Amino acid sequence: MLDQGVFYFFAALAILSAILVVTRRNAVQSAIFLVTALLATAGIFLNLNAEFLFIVQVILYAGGIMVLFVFVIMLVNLDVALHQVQFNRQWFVALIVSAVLAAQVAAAIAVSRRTLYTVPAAPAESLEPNTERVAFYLFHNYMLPFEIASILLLVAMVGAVVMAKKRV
Amino acid sequence: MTNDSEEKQPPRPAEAEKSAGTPAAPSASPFAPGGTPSSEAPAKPVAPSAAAAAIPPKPGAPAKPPGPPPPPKEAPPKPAPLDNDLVRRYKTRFSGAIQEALLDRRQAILVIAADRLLEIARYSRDEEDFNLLVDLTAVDWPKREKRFDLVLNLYSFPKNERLRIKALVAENEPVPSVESVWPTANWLEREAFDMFGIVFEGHSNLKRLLLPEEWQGYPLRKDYDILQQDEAWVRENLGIDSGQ
Amino acid sequence: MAERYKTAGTNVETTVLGADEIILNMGPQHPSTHGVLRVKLRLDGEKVVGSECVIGYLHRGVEKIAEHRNYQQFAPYVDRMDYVAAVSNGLGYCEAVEKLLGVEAPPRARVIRTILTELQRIASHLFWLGTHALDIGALTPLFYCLREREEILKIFEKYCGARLTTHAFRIGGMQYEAYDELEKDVERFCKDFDKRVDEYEALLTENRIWVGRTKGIGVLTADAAIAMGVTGPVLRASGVQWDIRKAMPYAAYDQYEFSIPTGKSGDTYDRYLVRLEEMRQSRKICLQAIEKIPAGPILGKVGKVLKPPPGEIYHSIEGPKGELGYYIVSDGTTQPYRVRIRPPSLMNLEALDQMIRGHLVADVVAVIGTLDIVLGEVDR
Amino acid sequence: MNVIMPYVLPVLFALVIVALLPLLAGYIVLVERKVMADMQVRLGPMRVGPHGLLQPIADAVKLLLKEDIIPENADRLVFWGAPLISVTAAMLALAALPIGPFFQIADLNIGLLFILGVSSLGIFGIVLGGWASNSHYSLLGALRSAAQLVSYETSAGLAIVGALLLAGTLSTRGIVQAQSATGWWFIFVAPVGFFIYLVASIAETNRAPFDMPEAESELVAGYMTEYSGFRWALYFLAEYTNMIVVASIATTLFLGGWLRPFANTPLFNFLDYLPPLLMLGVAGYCFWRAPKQPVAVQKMFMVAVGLLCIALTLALAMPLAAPAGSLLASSKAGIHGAFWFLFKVAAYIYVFMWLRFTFPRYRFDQLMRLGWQFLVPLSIVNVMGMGLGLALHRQLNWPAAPALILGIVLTLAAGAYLLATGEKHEHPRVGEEEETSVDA
Repeated sequence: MLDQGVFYFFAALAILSAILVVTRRNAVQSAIFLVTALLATAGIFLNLNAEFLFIVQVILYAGGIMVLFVFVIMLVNLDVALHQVQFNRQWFVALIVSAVLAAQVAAAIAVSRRTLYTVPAAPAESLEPNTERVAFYLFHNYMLPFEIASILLLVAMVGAVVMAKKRV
Repeated sequence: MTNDSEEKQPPRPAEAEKSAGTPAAPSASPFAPGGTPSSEAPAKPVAPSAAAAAIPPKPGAPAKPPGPPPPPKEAPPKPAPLDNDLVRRYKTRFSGAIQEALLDRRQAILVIAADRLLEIARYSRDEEDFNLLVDLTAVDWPKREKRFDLVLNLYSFPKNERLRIKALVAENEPVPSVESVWPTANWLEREAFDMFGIVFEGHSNLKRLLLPEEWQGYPLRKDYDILQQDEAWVRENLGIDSGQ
Repeated sequence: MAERYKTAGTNVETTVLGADEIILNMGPQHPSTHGVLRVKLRLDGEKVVGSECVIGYLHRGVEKIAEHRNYQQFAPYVDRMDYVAAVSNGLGYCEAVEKLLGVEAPPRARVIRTILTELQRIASHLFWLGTHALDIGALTPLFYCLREREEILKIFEKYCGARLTTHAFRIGGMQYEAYDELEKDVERFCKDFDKRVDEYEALLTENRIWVGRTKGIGVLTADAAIAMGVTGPVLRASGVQWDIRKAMPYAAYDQYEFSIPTGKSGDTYDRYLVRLEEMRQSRKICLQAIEKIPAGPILGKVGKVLKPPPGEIYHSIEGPKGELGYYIVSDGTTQPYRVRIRPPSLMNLEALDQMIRGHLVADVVAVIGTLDIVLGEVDR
Repeated sequence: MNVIMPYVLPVLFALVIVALLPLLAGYIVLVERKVMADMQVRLGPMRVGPHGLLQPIADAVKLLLKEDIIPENADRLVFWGAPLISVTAAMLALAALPIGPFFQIADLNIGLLFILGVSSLGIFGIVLGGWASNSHYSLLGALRSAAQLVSYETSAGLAIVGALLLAGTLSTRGIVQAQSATGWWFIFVAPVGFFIYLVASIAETNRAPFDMPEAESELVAGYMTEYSGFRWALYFLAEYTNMIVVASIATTLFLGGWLRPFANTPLFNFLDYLPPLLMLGVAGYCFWRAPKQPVAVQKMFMVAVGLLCIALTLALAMPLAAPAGSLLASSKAGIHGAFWFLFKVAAYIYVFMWLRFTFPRYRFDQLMRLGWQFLVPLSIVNVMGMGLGLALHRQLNWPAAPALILGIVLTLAAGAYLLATGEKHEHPRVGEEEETSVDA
């Protein structure tokens, strides 16, 4: 009961903020609502007892990436961007893409309908701390993909540094 | 010092203000304690010119308006013509430009033609080692034909002596800027412009230094009156005729 | 956004980031411009690419005032220029007028003048050290410095009743006889003072942060310093061993033994060390001077009405900030025809632009501090 | 009813914290001013209340009554909200901190990560506040602050990892229990980690010598320049709350949390009597000074403070005196734990103050260089050193002491190397910069 209430609250918050992100003209305000949307998602994670995911969402997305976003937005000249032609002329394309996406999600739900509702939810108290689970899977079962992803990120980072440097 | 200045002056070198300590000397030995009250006790003769003080003081150098008769004390300090090696060197180099060489209270003064100021300045720095422009200022003598004295106080580190160069400048007569010789003249000339309205030719940024840009008049001129400005302000801002 | 920033009193030329320059206005109401200095900085990011000083906010027309006062009346005004070192200002002015008159202060007066002026130099340097350290972020030295400065001000107060704008000297000597315990007070101060300077050094000299903030900052080579007309400790830190107290002794400096500290690289750290050492040397002079204060009159033979014969004089002393010169022209009346004051702070400040180029905004603060300017003197 | 019951105690605790925190922050400011005054041979606030004890109240009233200025061209919404974000983030972080074994709002199994994550959200308050003020000083201050926080969070996080390896859990309570079990506080096992965390936490809370964002001699007041009155007070509250938070983290992680010194050694049990005696001493001093106060109100206030201390003494002493096994005796762990925890937090904050009044301020680039070129590499090496020590101990069954000491020694060697190479690159900046400026 309480769980559901919390879920709907966060879900509504996330959707509302997401809408505001794309409708605000002021980029900084958009960024703020994006942070809100991310935090609301984090709240849903917490509601699902996925504490580790919750905190990763907060630290990485809200605390790390969005700070950089805001940083950059503050530095660029917003007034110029405000008068420029935006991409929202392509609403027709966007509509098609979102319709396709919605159809996909609906199909996925329809296909997995049976399994989705038959698996009983585990009682929250009996779950072992999921931080350990995440670590176990990352460093055990999915070691190789994890390392590949790490190297990919490293390459991206080095590339960014090289590109950002004015003179070598 | 008034009493002994007469007897001490002849043996003293022409450029006054001299001491044994060259700038490079580390902590010089203690000077002779208090026997001679004059500050330039251990003077060393760099350019001795016995003639300097022997010549009777000329009354009233052109730079001075006729003052009241000197007080009845014995031999007050007075400007006197100067002729020593330094002056001779200057005179041979810039024959016509050195209008006068004076010694006033044991300080050497060269009066020069304003239009050759830059040349003389460069020579002073490069050949005579007057590498520090201590000060640049002006004095206003409104009754004179060329109303301003432009005064440059120079100092030479190697020689440890001072020299004052004066150029007589008329109102609205442009003077060559010495900024290229001594960069410090930048602000000093701006200040002279600010206070006296002397225009320096070739100055990189000649605008008022201390007073606001919109200031009217040049305050250190003798005929400047703050009342004009005050009344103008009162008229403009308060709409009445006089503030004073 | 550019438009928004313009209205906020600053001026963004195009954007904030990138190669474009920002104009940052520092002062006249900035906590570390030491009064009412205003510096317009052109910044590339946080790096200074150029600057312009706007001064004159404290201009009181001292030179003009002088032309309407007689010689004695003008003497108190000079105290208001470098209000951190009023005694030195007074000494310069009094000696200049004495030279103009052709009189000289009696030996006793000159020794006492030397003592007070050296104490004033210590006080001025202490104030500089405190505020300079504060600018760089060290809060505590300020209060230690003010504690010692207080001792000096107390001596001034005992001597002439005033602490800051003392008007301690008169033309021809001094008005007041030294009070009985002057020697004792000075000695007591000097006895403690050496340890106190060590204390400041313990806080700063070896401190990594302090060294990092001052070494290599605001470098002024000897040639550049001379070209910019810089004098005083700033010049000496650039390696020029020149001190008017030695080069052209005045007051009673020729009787005492002291050395002229110099720096090597002419950076902020050297200027700091030079001034610290100067305080020690001043203490040494004070100790020598109180050993033997000659007896005799304190006021020379000057009349009540001063009428210097026509002529002119340039006399300068080694003020705490540099060469403090007075160029006085007399027309033979009781009022000076023209008094020109050569303020050391003005010329030292002129070198600021050169010193801060290529540095960061934080260094600007450090360099302004290290120049030891007093706006009262810059603007007069 | 069952749904609500588990929330009652945490909400109560939260209320207590939120209610007390502003007062606490005010008194930390007072203590700071007093400590500063003491180090600077002065007296500090003496006027409001005896020895300035009521100064925080006066300051709070002053701040509340001040005009609330919003700059004309500011982004009003963001300007209004930014301080709230700051203060909320700071306070939220307190939720997972165990102030004593009983007094804790929530014992999350990701406790430490929660604190780090939530407190890192405080950056938004600073950045948005600086941006919304529409002033160069604010913007520069905000940017500096954000860059600084992001940089030092990295090394702080890595420093924490060292201790986490030892504890094997992220739960704050579990960390303290791990220290209780071994009897060794982690500061002795992971000293390098503690040092890194100390430095990084000073930088994270924007305290001197890293108080770049608000370097008052350069940027006036950094991101807070345009703020006034109550909004400004909120930023201030956030700053001091953050101080409490980092001090609490350090206490929990490295200083044994609520544990008494030598908690496992019965020989040192007499230390249990220290807290009540300390309080009694303070009370005695208050009563002794009370008659000497000049004004009647001040006398009364002094007596009140004394009585408060007496009450605390009783609270601390009763569990000791009560017979073993009674309810009162079992509350000893909670009450004394809270005392020791707060005591350690206070000591940690005192170190902050001490450093602030001793050191000059770093320049921004020096601070960044210190962060990225010294602290981050060192903390990475530290993690590796700790890992090596623990691997030797746990996998190869070395005795704990030599294994961990080996790790620490290796870390220190790396640190010395970093320092030595860093020294070489310390001063070439001016020349370099001039070169580039010619290019540009």
